[in-house]
Amino acid sequence: MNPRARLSPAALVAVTIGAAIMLAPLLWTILLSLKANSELMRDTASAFSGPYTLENYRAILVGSSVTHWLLNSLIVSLGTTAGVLILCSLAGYGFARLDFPFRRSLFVFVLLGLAIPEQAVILPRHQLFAWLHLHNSYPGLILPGLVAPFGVFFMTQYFRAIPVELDEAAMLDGASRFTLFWKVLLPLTRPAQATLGVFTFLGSWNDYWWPLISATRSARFTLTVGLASAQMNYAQTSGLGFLMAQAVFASLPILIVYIIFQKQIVAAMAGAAVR
Amino acid sequence: MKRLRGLVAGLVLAALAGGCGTGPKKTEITLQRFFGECGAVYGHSIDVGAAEGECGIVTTLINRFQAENPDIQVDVNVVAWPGYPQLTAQIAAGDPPDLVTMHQSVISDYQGRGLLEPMDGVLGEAGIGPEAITPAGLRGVTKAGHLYGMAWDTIGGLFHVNTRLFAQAGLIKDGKPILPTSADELLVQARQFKTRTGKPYLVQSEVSDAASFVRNFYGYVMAQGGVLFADRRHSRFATPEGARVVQLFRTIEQEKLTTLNQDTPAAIASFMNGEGGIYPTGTWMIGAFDQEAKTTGRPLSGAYAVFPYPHLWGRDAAFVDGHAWVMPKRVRTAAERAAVVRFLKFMAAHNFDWTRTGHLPAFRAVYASPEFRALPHRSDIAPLAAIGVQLPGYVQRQSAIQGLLGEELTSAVTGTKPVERALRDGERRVDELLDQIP
Amino acid sequence: MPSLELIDIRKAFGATPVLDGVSLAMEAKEFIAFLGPSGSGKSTLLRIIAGLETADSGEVRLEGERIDTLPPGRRGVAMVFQHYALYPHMSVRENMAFGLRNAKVPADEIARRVEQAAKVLEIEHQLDRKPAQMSGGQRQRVAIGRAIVKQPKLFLLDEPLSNLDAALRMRTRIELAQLRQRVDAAVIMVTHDQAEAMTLADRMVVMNERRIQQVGAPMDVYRRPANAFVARFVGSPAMTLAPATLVGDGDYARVRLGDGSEVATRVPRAGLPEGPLELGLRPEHVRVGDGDNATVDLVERLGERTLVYARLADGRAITAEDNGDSRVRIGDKVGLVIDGAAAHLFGPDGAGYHAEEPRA
Amino acid sequence: MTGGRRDRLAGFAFVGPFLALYAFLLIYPLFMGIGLSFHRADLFGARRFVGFENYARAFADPIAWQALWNTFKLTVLIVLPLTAITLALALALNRATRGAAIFRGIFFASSVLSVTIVTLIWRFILTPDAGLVAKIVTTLGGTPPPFLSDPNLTIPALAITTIWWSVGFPMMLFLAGLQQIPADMYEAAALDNAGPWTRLFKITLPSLRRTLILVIMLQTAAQLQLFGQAQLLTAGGPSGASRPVVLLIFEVAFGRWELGYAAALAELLFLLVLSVTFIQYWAVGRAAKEER
Repeated sequence: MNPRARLSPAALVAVTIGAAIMLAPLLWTILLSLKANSELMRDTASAFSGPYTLENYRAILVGSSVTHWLLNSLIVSLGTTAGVLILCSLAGYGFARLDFPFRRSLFVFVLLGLAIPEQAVILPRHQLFAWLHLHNSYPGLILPGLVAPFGVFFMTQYFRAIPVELDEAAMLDGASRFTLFWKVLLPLTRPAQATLGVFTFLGSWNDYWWPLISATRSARFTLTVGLASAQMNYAQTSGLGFLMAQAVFASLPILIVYIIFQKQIVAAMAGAAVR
Repeated sequence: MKRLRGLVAGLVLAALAGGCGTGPKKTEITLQRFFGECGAVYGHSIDVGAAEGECGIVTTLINRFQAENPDIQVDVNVVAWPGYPQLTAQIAAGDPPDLVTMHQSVISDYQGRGLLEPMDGVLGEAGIGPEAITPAGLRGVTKAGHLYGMAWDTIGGLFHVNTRLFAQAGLIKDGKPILPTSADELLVQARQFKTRTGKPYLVQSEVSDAASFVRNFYGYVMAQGGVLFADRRHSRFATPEGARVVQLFRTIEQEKLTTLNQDTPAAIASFMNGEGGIYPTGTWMIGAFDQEAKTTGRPLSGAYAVFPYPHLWGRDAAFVDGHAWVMPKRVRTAAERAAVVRFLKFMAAHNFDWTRTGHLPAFRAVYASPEFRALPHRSDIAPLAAIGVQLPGYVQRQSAIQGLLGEELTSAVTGTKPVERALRDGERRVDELLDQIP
Repeated sequence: MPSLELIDIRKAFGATPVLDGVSLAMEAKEFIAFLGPSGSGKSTLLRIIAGLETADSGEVRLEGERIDTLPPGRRGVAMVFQHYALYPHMSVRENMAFGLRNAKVPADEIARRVEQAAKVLEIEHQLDRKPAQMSGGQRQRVAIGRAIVKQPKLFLLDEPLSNLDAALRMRTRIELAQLRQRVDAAVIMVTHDQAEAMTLADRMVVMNERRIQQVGAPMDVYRRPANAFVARFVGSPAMTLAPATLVGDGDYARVRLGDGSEVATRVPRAGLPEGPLELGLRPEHVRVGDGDNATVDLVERLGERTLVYARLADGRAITAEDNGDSRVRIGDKVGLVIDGAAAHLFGPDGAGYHAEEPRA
Repeated sequence: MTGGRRDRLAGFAFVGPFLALYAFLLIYPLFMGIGLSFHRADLFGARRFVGFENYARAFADPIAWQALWNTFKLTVLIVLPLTAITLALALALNRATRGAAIFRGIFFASSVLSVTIVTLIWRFILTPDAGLVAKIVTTLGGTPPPFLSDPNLTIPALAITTIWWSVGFPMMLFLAGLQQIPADMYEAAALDNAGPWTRLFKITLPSLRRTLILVIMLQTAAQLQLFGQAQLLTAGGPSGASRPVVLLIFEVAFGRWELGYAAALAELLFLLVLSVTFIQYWAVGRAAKEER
């Protein structure tokens, strides 16, 4: 396993086949999205050859809710990510650096949360949010995502790994608690913020269960819920090509972001792995 | 990080602005419907007459209502069929829509739990009296002596027939397809059909579509005089009548006299492409198939006919249901209520447009109108209204029951379970569910 | 006016005491080294002065003002950390300016001070670099610069040389010596390296076991260690201590060692305590000569002199010095000649007794 | 650390916001859920205490057992191949070449898609009348397998879809694990004349043991909670043959309105996931101890 060596021919073939399996579904989806619905209705094999059309994409811009869902997803995912980064950084700093009563027990209390799956709380939470009139609202979609015990654990570990000498230097430099946190330590946690941010964003972007039962009005649908409804409605909708165009359109932003920031995202993922 | 914060703030502002953008004096009502999402085609159209299919017609109808009532802001919430889990979640969240499309068979679920508004009042204000509604429609929406919905149509299973293939199979007499008169005959004709055309007799959607098996089962058990629900807590599926029906479909499946493994879109495409003789599905496909038959150069061109389910046992009977507009219980202002009244009035007045989907009208006046009679195939399916049977009104959770029973019927038909056991399992599961109803 | 005053500082971490009533007064602009092994409490003491730890009792005063109640940033002290503790995400300039900004020093004044410090430390061309792009020595200078710009009344240096390689350490030692001439402040340096302390400090504070063992100018401490611990800790190689018994009489003590040999010291007999004594001999006071009273274990050739680690007949280790061109080899029998006039004696409690100073 | 009293207040100010949300949105609902599971409850507020009835029902319910068995099959069919594939990918792509980087990008790309899009894509790969597989098989003269309706094929179909979706992250974990193996171990092995296979089995795999356990356990916990794929791709069908526990919980709660029973099923699943989590801690801890 010399990392500098080239792949053996057999391995190269295997990896190439694997890559083809990864890409083929995406290409197929794109092909379908470029075909007229009536042609696909008769035989989807028509997607293998022209004529291709952008009609389905035009239709999205004219009369589809996908753009609206996309905006909702962005608001929810960015809101969740920002919230998680803020809350977990604050809490991580607090647990790592400050001394207050019950600190250890509270930290263990938070760690217990790592073992609680969403399933155990989603039904009662649905009732809870009903009492609070939070369903079909952005806070209703964002708040559950903010409870990220893993994020607190992760940030706490990261803050702990920063030498205390830096805090002391800053204190001697006359920095207040907040200056110390904001100007000295927080900038040093940027790699951790990136990792946690990528995870949170993807998690929120791809969340399905909660928005399915909380965002029940199409004005508040996220992409996942909206496309699920479009998918289940497929028999009664404007056709396969249009459906696939919606899928492509909805995936484009995140795929583009992924392609542009691939290095950073991969590094961020690896950052979580090393822990 | 800074850029991210800016972006978030911008988006939140944009969202707030979007939410507050509507004028201050508009009354806002939320409608929730299934029938599909076709904004891409009909997003801005108000030309109801030009629209085709359930989705197109309902979309243009609502667009038109919106255009004619600029003081009302109609928020349309399109849910995936049938949308009940979502409605349930909304009601549980205390945030149900103002008006919802609901199958008449499902009304008692929600009505029985006190989740629906009785609509005698609003319907009265809309000028819709019980006398205006068909008997089937009235039966569907009347619960405990009150109207709990505005009936909108009557729907039922039909045999959609490809006459060209029937001719090829030698199953045409006097220009009309020969339909079986007993279960045995059905099998004989189906085998003949398969031998002559090389294609399956039936096109069926069997995947993710428990409803169609359940419709067939209910209809033919009731035709034999069988009782499906002894009382509100007990189902009766494992009966000789039930077994007979399921066995027939099992045999069809076993002998591959039907298309296999198709979901609804696949089955529709299959029938349109002339890959099978009969597609037993609902009234809602008449419009689309008729359109296809009128287009030249298609497998179905000039080769489409439609009939009620044939008489196989006992008496003529078909399981029918209907759609209705219902009002979930919630606080409404007088203005909202008035908007609802206007919407119902509009929908009632346009009931004819809706029947172009293939559904039978819910209003007597439409039945009698010459324009309805002029619609294609309507005389062929007219008997449906007469022979239609529904489940007793005391049966609650019909949507859930349909899911449970559908699973068992699918198992029996596809052969993963013996017929007897599937029916017994269905009975047990449904009874368990019924037992949980408070 | 005295610079720093420590008054009966006590500190315990939980049940473990780390400082047992430490008091000290510094002269103005004095350079003091806290010297001691790890765990002696010297670092804790430094951190209490800086405000990074809170003493359980006692007072810290700086130029007359009580500072132990103030937050670290307001005490008028600056600290150079052992691992420099530079802010990795800030440039050198920002690192140096950070404390001044927090103190709301005007921007042009900050710029002036930073430039000046950078010039003094010869890092003016690296002001826009990040610490990660610099060598260890350069980082050390930045750390010093960060302290200088604050113009503190007292510099605290925590093991400032321990992270540098040998060559750099020598150079930095010189620079620190020069620096202290330039700055108008007192300096405390914590170190475990007695050579550093002796080179740089005006006075050394030798600490062990939670207490100050001795305070004094380096050579005073070297010549007249207050107790056996100081004797052993200060000076390299360490002073040899051997059990000894008092024999005979006279004005000056005469002792017998384990191997039977006797040493006549210049320590006045009067005032010596009862009980077992130890004889303390610095290597330079034990010369290698003819004879066979010791066996050589190890020979360390330093060039200008040679250190001979030998063993007396009773097995007692003793360190002696020989000329640079010594021919002694491991295993040789040698005769050690002890200069009794320079010998020290230590009582049963460790207290030191020294040869009478020749009166001037 | 310093500051005593000020730190106390600051401490709560920093951890307080998270703790408040955490207690209110996770811990409180957790106990609420446990409470619900002992009631016959519907979604609209009806509550009647019934003790362990819901649990007794669950243990007697063949549908619940079927769902559990499906979940188990799905978990095994996903976790094992996924682990093997991603480990192989990591071994193959742990290189500093540009090609390897591109491949890594490709294999990770599917991970950023949402479950809805993944199922949408795969529906039209697998569906026997319109799917890509069907088109290819038909062209070759075969009959396309009914992936979405044959009770023997639906679970494999869900597994394939999930594996396609999930290869990215475990691959990254393995790659990160490989990066941490010191190069001198390989150099030493090369001096000892160890061949590539010996190096793989004696150095690489043992060094990756913690990552391996981590991947298996994380994936197991995730797949025990599989929901979206089953709901969207097969609707749990045919006849529940591919219905995992979470889908059953969803159907029981929102289709059948039996909130109490759904809560009981959720608690049982919680116990299952919890035990997997603890096995993971135990196994990782043991592996760590042995490494030392």
